[in-house]
Amino acid sequence: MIYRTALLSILILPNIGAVMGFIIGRKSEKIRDAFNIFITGATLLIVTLLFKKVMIEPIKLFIPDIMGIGLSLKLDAFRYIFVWVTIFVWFLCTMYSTQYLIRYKNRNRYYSFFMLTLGSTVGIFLSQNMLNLFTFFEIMSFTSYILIIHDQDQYALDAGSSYLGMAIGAGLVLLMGLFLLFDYAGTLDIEELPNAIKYIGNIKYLISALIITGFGAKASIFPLHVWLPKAHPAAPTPSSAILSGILIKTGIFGIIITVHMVMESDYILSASILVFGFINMFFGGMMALMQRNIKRILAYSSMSQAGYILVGIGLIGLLKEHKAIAIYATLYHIFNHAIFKVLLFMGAGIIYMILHELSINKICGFGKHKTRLKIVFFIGLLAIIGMPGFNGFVSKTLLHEALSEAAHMYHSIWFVIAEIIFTLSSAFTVAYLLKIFISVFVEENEKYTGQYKEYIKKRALFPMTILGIAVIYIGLYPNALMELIFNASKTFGVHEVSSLHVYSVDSIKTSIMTIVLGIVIYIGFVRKYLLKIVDGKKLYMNPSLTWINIERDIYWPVMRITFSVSSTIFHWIDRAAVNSVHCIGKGIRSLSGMQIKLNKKRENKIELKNVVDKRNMLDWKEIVDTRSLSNIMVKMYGNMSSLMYAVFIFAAVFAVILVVVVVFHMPKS
Amino acid sequence: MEISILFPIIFPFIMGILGFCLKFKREKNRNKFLYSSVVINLLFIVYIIRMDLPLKLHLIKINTFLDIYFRLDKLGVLFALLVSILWIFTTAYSIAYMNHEGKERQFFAFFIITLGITMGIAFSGNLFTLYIFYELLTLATFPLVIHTQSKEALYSGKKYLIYSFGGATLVLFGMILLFSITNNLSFIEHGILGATGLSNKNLLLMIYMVMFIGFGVKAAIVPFHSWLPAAMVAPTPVSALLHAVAVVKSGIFSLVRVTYFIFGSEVIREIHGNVYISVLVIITILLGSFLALHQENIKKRLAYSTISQLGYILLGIVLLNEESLIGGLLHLINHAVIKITLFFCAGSIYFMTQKKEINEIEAIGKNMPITMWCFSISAISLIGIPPTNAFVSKWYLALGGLSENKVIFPVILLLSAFLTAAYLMPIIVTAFFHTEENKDTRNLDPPLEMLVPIVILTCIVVLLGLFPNIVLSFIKEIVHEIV
Amino acid sequence: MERLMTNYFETGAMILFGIGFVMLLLHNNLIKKIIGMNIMDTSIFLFFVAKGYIVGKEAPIIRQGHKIIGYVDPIPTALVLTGIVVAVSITAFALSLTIRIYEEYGTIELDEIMKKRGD
Amino acid sequence: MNIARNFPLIIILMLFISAFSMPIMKSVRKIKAFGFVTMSISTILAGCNFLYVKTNGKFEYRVGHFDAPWGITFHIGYIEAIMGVLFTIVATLIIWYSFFSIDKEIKENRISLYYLLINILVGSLLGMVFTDDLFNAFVFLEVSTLAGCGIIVIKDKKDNITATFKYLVLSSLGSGLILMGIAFLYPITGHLNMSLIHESIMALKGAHRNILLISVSTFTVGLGVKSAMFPLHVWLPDAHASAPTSSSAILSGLVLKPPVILLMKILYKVFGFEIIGSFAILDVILILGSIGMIVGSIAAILQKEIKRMIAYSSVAQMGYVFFGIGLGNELGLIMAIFHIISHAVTKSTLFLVVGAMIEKTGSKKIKDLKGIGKEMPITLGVFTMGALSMVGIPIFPGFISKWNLALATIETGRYMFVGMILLSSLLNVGYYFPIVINGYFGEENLEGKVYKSKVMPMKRLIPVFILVGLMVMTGVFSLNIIDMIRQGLV
Repeated sequence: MIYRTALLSILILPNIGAVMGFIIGRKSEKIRDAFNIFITGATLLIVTLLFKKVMIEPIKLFIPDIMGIGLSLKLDAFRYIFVWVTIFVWFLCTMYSTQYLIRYKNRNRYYSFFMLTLGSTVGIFLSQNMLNLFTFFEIMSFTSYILIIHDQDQYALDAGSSYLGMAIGAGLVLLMGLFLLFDYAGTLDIEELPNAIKYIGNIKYLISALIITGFGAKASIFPLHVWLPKAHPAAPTPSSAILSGILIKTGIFGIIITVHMVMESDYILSASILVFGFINMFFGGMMALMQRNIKRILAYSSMSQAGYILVGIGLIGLLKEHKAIAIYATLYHIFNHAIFKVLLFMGAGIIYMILHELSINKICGFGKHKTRLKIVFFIGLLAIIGMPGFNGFVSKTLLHEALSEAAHMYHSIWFVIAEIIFTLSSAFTVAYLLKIFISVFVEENEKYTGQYKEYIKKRALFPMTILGIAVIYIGLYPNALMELIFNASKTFGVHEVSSLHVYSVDSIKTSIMTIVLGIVIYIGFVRKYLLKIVDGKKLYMNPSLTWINIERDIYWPVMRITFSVSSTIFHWIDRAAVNSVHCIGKGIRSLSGMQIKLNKKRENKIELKNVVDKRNMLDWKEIVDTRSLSNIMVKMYGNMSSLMYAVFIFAAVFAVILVVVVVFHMPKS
Repeated sequence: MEISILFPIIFPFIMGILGFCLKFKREKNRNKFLYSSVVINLLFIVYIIRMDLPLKLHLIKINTFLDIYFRLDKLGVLFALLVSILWIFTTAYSIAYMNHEGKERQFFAFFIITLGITMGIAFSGNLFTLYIFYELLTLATFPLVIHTQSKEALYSGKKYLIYSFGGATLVLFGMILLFSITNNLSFIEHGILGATGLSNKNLLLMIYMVMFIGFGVKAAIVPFHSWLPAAMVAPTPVSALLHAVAVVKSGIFSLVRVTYFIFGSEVIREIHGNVYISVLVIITILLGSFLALHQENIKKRLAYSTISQLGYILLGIVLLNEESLIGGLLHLINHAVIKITLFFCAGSIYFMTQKKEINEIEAIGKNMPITMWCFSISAISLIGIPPTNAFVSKWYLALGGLSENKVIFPVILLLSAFLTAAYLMPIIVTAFFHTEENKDTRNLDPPLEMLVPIVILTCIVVLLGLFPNIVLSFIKEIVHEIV
Repeated sequence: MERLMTNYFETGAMILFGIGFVMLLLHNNLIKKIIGMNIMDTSIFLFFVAKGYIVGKEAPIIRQGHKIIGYVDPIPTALVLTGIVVAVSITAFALSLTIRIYEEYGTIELDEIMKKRGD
Repeated sequence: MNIARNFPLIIILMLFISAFSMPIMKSVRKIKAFGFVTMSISTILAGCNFLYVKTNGKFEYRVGHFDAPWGITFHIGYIEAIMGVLFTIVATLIIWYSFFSIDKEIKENRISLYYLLINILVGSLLGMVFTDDLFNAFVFLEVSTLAGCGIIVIKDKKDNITATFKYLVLSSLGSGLILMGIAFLYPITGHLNMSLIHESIMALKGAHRNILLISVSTFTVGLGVKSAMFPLHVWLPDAHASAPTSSSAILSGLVLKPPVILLMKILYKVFGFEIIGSFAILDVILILGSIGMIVGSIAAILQKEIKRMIAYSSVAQMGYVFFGIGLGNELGLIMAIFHIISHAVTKSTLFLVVGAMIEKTGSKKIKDLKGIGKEMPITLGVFTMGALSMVGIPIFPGFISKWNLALATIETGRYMFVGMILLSSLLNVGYYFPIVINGYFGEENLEGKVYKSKVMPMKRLIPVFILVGLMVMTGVFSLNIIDMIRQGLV
């Protein structure tokens, strides 16, 4: 019972925090900040305390009647990873926000929605029912929208509408999938679903495609990623950190649930996820390489990292009985990515906080003498590029192993290509982070020497430090999380427990090689092709601006054309009834206004006599009597009703009736 | 006491006329009078519901056809309760709002009478009675529509009249043909046709189409919808009533009656009536949402939105299976609550700031936070985002569509939901996030009489979404009996 | 043709009716119209009376000592008498109206009256 | 109670005799009172007669105790009794109304003549309805025509005279045809009594078919002129629009009706359905009736003067009646008769109300009547009631007749004609409602109008209220009335 209450409380606490925080915030900002940190801290504490229990057995909670089918929550080890990392990151971000947001407006609103987003995100991870999951997913979309457009300038609003459009659209596609799923399965409970859909045939691919599309937009699967590079730079940094670190994971979570829990690791599905994973990985990395805005680089980086996770998800399905390694890799990377990406964003955030500028062309050389910042950022960098000794290395190595396993299993040329893409993408990661790091922290720029120090407060650096420690700790002790992850893999039906041996010579070698390749790319491509010197200044170019932009060149035109075509059609239909009446009216009017020429020769003798001039006479002859049909009709009607014609009518009617009666008379049958 | 079924119908008539004739010394007294009228009417309904169902009363029975016959069944109760509860809110709202528009005496007289007429529609026991009240509804709401009496209002009012009477004429036509076949027009679950009517399928199809379109005029079915956006010139409480409660929902209610109580779903399936209608309905849904995008006037946008939402309900009716009808009836309620809230909010904005266009309301969320919050919640609900109420109804509608094995219906629903988002979200975004510098920060939330209904209705929106089972189980009972 | 020739009363009535009708139709003068109307009425009377007449029979008038074996149907005659009364009264009324029209319009030509009304 | 059998004749005689005693009286008030009293007595007598019929069933009344072939008989069944009550009641109320309005419309020295004519008119109309003798009916028809012309021309304006002249010429043409029809029928049957003619015709067994055909056509056209069957209605708008208010009411409400009843009698009683059914004449009547419904309504929409509009509406409503006759089934015929009743009540109300409006505003134009609802709210309210009935809103009699006509149409399987009925009632909305709407609503319409500034005194409105009450009663008790008509038909 107490565990259930605890479970409910981690769902409800943030929501209470949102409301209370808003009320408190109207009185005092300081108390509110403290309160928010307290709430997130308390939630974190509860979750952490639940660890023991979760390791033994999942906690389940069912509240009937909510939304008709009831609220069904479950916390097992698999979900625990998501939940814990979410709350952990949130806790740190809340702390970070108190510093970051100091000079922003609408702080109160921000915190409320920040907490609401936490509540709904936790809800997503806890939901045991697809419908509940969807509900929280949608709530999260809306609340996070407010975080994204916090700046309320034109750029933020544009990014926001992009995000919202994608979110709602994807949500609806997802909903379509759920409709079909429910229609075929008759239930939406995640545990019951696998049995329920066993025999539904190929429709399950349609269903999964729809659901994955829905979740994929959040997980920024190519080509649904368009909102990502816009939203991240627009949002305040803690929000971007959350977006990148956690919200992407909600999509990932949904995909895992769909592919592995509901569809039981279907081969085709897994393979397609794998393909998308590689596309994401490569495309994200490449785009990140081109960008100049730090946050956008990091956003594309998130996309690329999401690709890694997707690859892991795909591999789980492909590896079948050997899937344990892939599961470890996936879960580990989810965890790690959340941590180091948040770390990197926070670093970028501090720069922005001070300079209100994110383009590396402008902030070049800013961090040269900011040692603490530099170190923390560097830790993040090392983690993401997979430097041995940092957590990124652990998961990447596991992933790579899983990939080799799959290659070993299938012996396909495709896996060679996959291997190349994998290495190349990792090298890209190295290259684009180097691009940031070198230009911001290594290069010299006298503009920034020795100032702005006072801005960096402990409250902002503290979360980063914690994250940095976490990065290194996991990197050094890869087995630290293993208990949790082993437990989690039970959810996937893996029961053998094996410890990890990440640090082998091979793996380190691969890693180093990748890093070297990355450096080569950096030097050979980034510095050579992207860096131009204009007016004695080094400026990075972004060639991708001229490339085909999926959103600008495909989505918008298609939407616009569809929209205008259908609008035209519907406008026409809209006016159809009214217009047809008008049209008939007009027709009648124009018909009645029709000018009929009557070339009457008026034999007016008196006038003739008076006419002396011949020319005049000619003129007079040409007089054409025109009148409109309506006049004629009116006149005719007037004549008709005159006595003369009335008698005519009478005669005519009588004659007609006589004829009709006599002619059409039927002999009695 | 079968006569008691007449109370909620006749009482408002009396009160309406009384209210018109009495000269209240103070406005307060009049308000008390109005409040007590609507509340007592609700009590009447509760009272008759607590008696044994079903209640039957032949008021005037001249022959099988000319028979003023009232009957209480669950469907009628549902509609009556919905209407009379919402009427209380509307009364409170319009008491404050109409200060601003003037000519309250006339307004409230017709306002209260309309309640009685709508009750009559709810409790009608046969098509003829329904038809009478349907015509009366047009007549009683007409003065409300043209309340401002401007040229535009008159034009719209005329449009409203023409469309309504045209529709009623079609209904009459269908009724005559139907009566010639069945010799009976009473509402009976599963329809009155039984096996008798099936010999003449084409004729039956024609009758059904004619009646559907006839009643559909009030339910704003395309292409007979254009009175609805035009009727926007009316004062906001009236628009809210027209759109959310009385008029359009009466059309829908009548359609449920015709479809399930006159024809019966089996017969309609047999004559393929639903196939033809559903095409119209799909166009209705899409057209409403697309054209809403083009409207700059908030109320007009909401009006087009109503068209598409009514399309949902109609879809629920014509799909002819249990789930869809559950969805349809649930959406009847949900849309009523949501739309009335939206209209009230739009009305409050107009009331306080005289702003009607979307681009005028920039940053109004600062000045009217509560109003705009309620607006946002209702708007999100209308899109069909869980956990608000419209999601539940759309869920059932989609399932109903799927169980007909037609994927097109849920797709249409979702497309329309997306468009709904596209036309409602900009309002919210404009109101909250478009900042205008140097804005005054006065609190412009409307007076309590207007604010309280809005807030309560918003709570209902959310609560119905979170705990739909109370209503849902009742609707399921209804549906179970008639499908 | 033969039927026309044998039923010469009826034929005559029809011809008269035609004459009257054409007068009514084609003449602008109100008085002439009324005359046409009278001719028409007369033709109908003729027709009616002819229908009642049986060749070779006497009028049904009972005189002292005169025994009537066959007599003409008296009813049409009686009806026509009534009809004549009606026709006369209508004619009288029409004529008085014509006088009033003349007073008002100064003419009894129909087309001129029409013109005057039209203006 | 047997004395009640004499009432029909007594009514007619009383009305005729009292009429001619009017010119003797000097005082206008006395004349009015006298006219009213005689008409009310007739009403009471007609009522008694109706009750008598209701208890004892229909009866034949031999005028002067001569038996059928020689003497004239009155046939008093349900229909005749109802019509008797209807005509006398409506006439009484119109006379009541005319007390206050007639002084303003005609010269004082004509007033005695006016009431004389009305009494004669009503008497002759009743005679036409009661009588079972074809020639007698013809005579009454002529009397009513003359009297009708009289109450139009009594206003003595240019318009009246020309309108009357047109009416007179056309109806005398019609009378000529009717007389001709009688002339055709008499030689082959040898009777003038309707029932006896019918027997003889049946005895003919198909001989003389052409003569029957021609006589049917002459009757139809002749009576069609008198009751404004489309397209023989051309005299009607002028005549009804130009007449004094009370005359218009009587002309439109009453004078149009007996010829139709006579036509029904001729078609169904004299010829009988077996013969008529094989003729195309019913289809002709049906088509003309339905065209009349539509064209009358359209023409009404196009009118600029309100009285002309209502006059055209009469054309349309008579179209319904002919439509009912033309359907050729029992229900159609019943509804034709019912519509006669409802139209009589409704249209006379409308004319009286409109007359009041014209009197107060001083203009006949529709566009000048905007905002009248503020100035004369009650009057326009009554107008609205009448309009609703015309349009066919349930409860009002107009709805009942349209509904049943439609049912009757379906009975014959002509679905298209149901559409005609509905279209025509929709068109009715098109010309009645703008007046109501512009009268009650519209900012610019109501501008400068003073509330209740032109309101009629209540005593003048009482007859109108009674008429409206009658109208509603007709609607509410429609079933009883229909039942009685059905009994009357058998």
